[in-house]
Amino acid sequence: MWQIFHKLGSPKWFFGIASTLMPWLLVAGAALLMTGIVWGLVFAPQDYLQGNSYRIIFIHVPSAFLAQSVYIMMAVAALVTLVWRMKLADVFVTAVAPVGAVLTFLALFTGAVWGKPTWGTWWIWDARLTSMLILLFLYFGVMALGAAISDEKSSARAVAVLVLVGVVNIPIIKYSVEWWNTLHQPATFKLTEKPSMPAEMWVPLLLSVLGLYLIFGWLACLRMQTHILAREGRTRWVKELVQARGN
Amino acid sequence: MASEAKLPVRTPEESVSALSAMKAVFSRDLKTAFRQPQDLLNPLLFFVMVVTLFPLGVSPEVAFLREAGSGILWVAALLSVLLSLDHLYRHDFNDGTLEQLVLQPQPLFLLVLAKSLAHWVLTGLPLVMLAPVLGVMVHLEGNSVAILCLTLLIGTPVLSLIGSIGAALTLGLRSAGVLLSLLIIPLYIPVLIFGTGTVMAASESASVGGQLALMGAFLVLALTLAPFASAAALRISLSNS
Amino acid sequence: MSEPLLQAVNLQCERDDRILFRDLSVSILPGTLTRVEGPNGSGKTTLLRILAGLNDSYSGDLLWRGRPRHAYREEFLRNMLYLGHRPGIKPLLTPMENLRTLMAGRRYVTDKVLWQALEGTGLGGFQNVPSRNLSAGQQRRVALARLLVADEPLWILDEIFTAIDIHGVAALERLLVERVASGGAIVVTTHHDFNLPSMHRVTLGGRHDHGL
Amino acid sequence: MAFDSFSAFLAMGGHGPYVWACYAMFFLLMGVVIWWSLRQRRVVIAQQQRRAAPMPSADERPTASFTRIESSQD
Repeated sequence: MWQIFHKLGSPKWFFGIASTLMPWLLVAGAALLMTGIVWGLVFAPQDYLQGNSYRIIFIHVPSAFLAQSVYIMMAVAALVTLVWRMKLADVFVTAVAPVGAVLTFLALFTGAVWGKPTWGTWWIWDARLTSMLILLFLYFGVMALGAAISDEKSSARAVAVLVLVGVVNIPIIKYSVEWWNTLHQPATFKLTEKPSMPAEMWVPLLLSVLGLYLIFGWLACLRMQTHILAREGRTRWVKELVQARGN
Repeated sequence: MASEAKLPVRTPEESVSALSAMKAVFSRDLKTAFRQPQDLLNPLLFFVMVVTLFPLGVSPEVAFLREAGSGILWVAALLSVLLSLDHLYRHDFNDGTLEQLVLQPQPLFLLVLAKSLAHWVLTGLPLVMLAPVLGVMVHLEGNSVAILCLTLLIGTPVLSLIGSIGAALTLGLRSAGVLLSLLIIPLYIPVLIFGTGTVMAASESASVGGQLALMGAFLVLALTLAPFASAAALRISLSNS
Repeated sequence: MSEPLLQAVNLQCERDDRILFRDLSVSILPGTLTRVEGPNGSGKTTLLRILAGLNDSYSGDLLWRGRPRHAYREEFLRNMLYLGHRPGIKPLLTPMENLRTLMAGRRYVTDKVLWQALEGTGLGGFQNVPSRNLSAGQQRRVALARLLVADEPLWILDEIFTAIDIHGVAALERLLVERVASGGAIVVTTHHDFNLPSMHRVTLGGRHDHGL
Repeated sequence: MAFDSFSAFLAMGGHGPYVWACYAMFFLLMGVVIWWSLRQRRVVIAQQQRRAAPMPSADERPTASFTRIESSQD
């Protein structure tokens, strides 16, 4: 058991696996995402309430979905870092945070642009938008702390503590923002997810969510490999690998 | 070569109790703070000045101030706690007393808890005591002022406890002050929301028992979890120095 | 031969992409003095901080009396006294107050004993003067006063001779020798020429290469 | 096919600017992240290749002599 765990944690082993996995992730992810988007943009029927503006959903929902699950993944990795000191876990946290921040920003941006034709305003202090904004702040905090500590290992551990503190706070933040929202404005702008979304709409949506997940997986592998190369520069296998690339 | 004489190895039971170690940390922090009273006064002055900015900067109308007053006071209190956090561990770090604190044969999170409590007594508590005066100046009504003070009383220890994590994480970094705010402000949002929300509900003469209980729950959660996170963060920061 | 108090096994530490030392194994026995040597930047302070439990970014094992140290943290800390570069003295407090708080988390010592300890380091008459009015050497002496009342069998002392005058250095050396003779274990770093016949040496930098 | 013509597709029933702005931003930012990650990787590899040249070991580290450098000041 421990052997497997340590093997899983070995950067060299991961590097190899990632290298074989990455082309598949990229090709499958891009194919799924493009299928989902083209289907959603061109073939899916118009929404009878919102018209064509709803087509933003095919990127908005995947971004928002990933933005949140990336933070959860980071929190799991952070826990593994602090408890078992697995090398790969802390590489994951630092490598992936900027991607999470970009996805959160995209979710906010597409949400705002979607809001203009739907609600007539770019921004409302709606519970979902507000908690997404705070999630973006959390990502910024993680990135800022990571950048401020020069030593990679201490940086990773400090970031892990922060991510965990953040993840404990996320449900509290979400709950309090919702409560605050009901206090301040009665639910006039409630965007209800229509329970019966026709299959022509949710299938492409599902495809693009899956596609973006895979693309994220590819990006995560790529960025983790970069961080490993930077960090393990002294080991023989990295030296050989780097030399091989140079020639 | 090694001499045969041997010194007894002590067991941890031969140290003083954790409680008296906490007391020592607490009273030392109070003592040092009172030897430099200006540092104690600064957050309070900041608090008063930020509150003054709103009537001058937005509107001195009674209606606006009554509406926004609780929010203004809460934001000002939050900012002045934030301002004072940078000192929480920095002096101790620079003069080496923090190393000795970490090396005490005691559970570190309890010592950290004692430090956070001292920080609250030195910054949060004075803010709470000053709040009624400022509450009257922003035209809050009697009942609202009382509720405001109550929310501050429950909420400011949470600010100190959570802030201690940020202070420990940014220890010894360049531009730690700004970074600290970046890390901590998102975590302060729930306390702020419930603090002001409770006062608002009270001004609309709704019952606030539930909200106060929730704030109490925040406090309990912060008391139980934050010291562990701060202790872990302190160890990491010291490893890095 | 008595059992070692603290053992480091295959210790490795890298900082900012540089290996400070690797495969370092040290046993610290009661009744010995171990001097950690090496040029500036070779990791002496880092090694001492690792041994003291302040720095945990290392790989390898640390054993306290033959058992993993992290499982016996409080026992280890109770039996270890560390004095670092930074003396751990609050400038706003008097030497007496400083010494009292430094001891407070460890064991109960009467004020009378602490007073005498400060006198013993040459601070008689300064006990109740705010420490910020003392010189750098005097501030260090406040920290050193702990050595006069310490019951910890293991001392880890980083550059304790810094800023101490000649007489002070001689007296301090005598103190260390006596402590070793009575069974204490001491680890020191110092640039000052300090030699004991039975001294153990750990040399950093030079013996260990920087690459694989 | 939900649209009659290509221009109708571009117009999106009047919501074109919103929809296309979103998609443009999405692809732009994802592109930037991917480009940046690839570049970072190249930079790191180049860095490691340079570092593969051996550093002076501690033995051959130059010793400090602290002799003053004489430079004439007119």
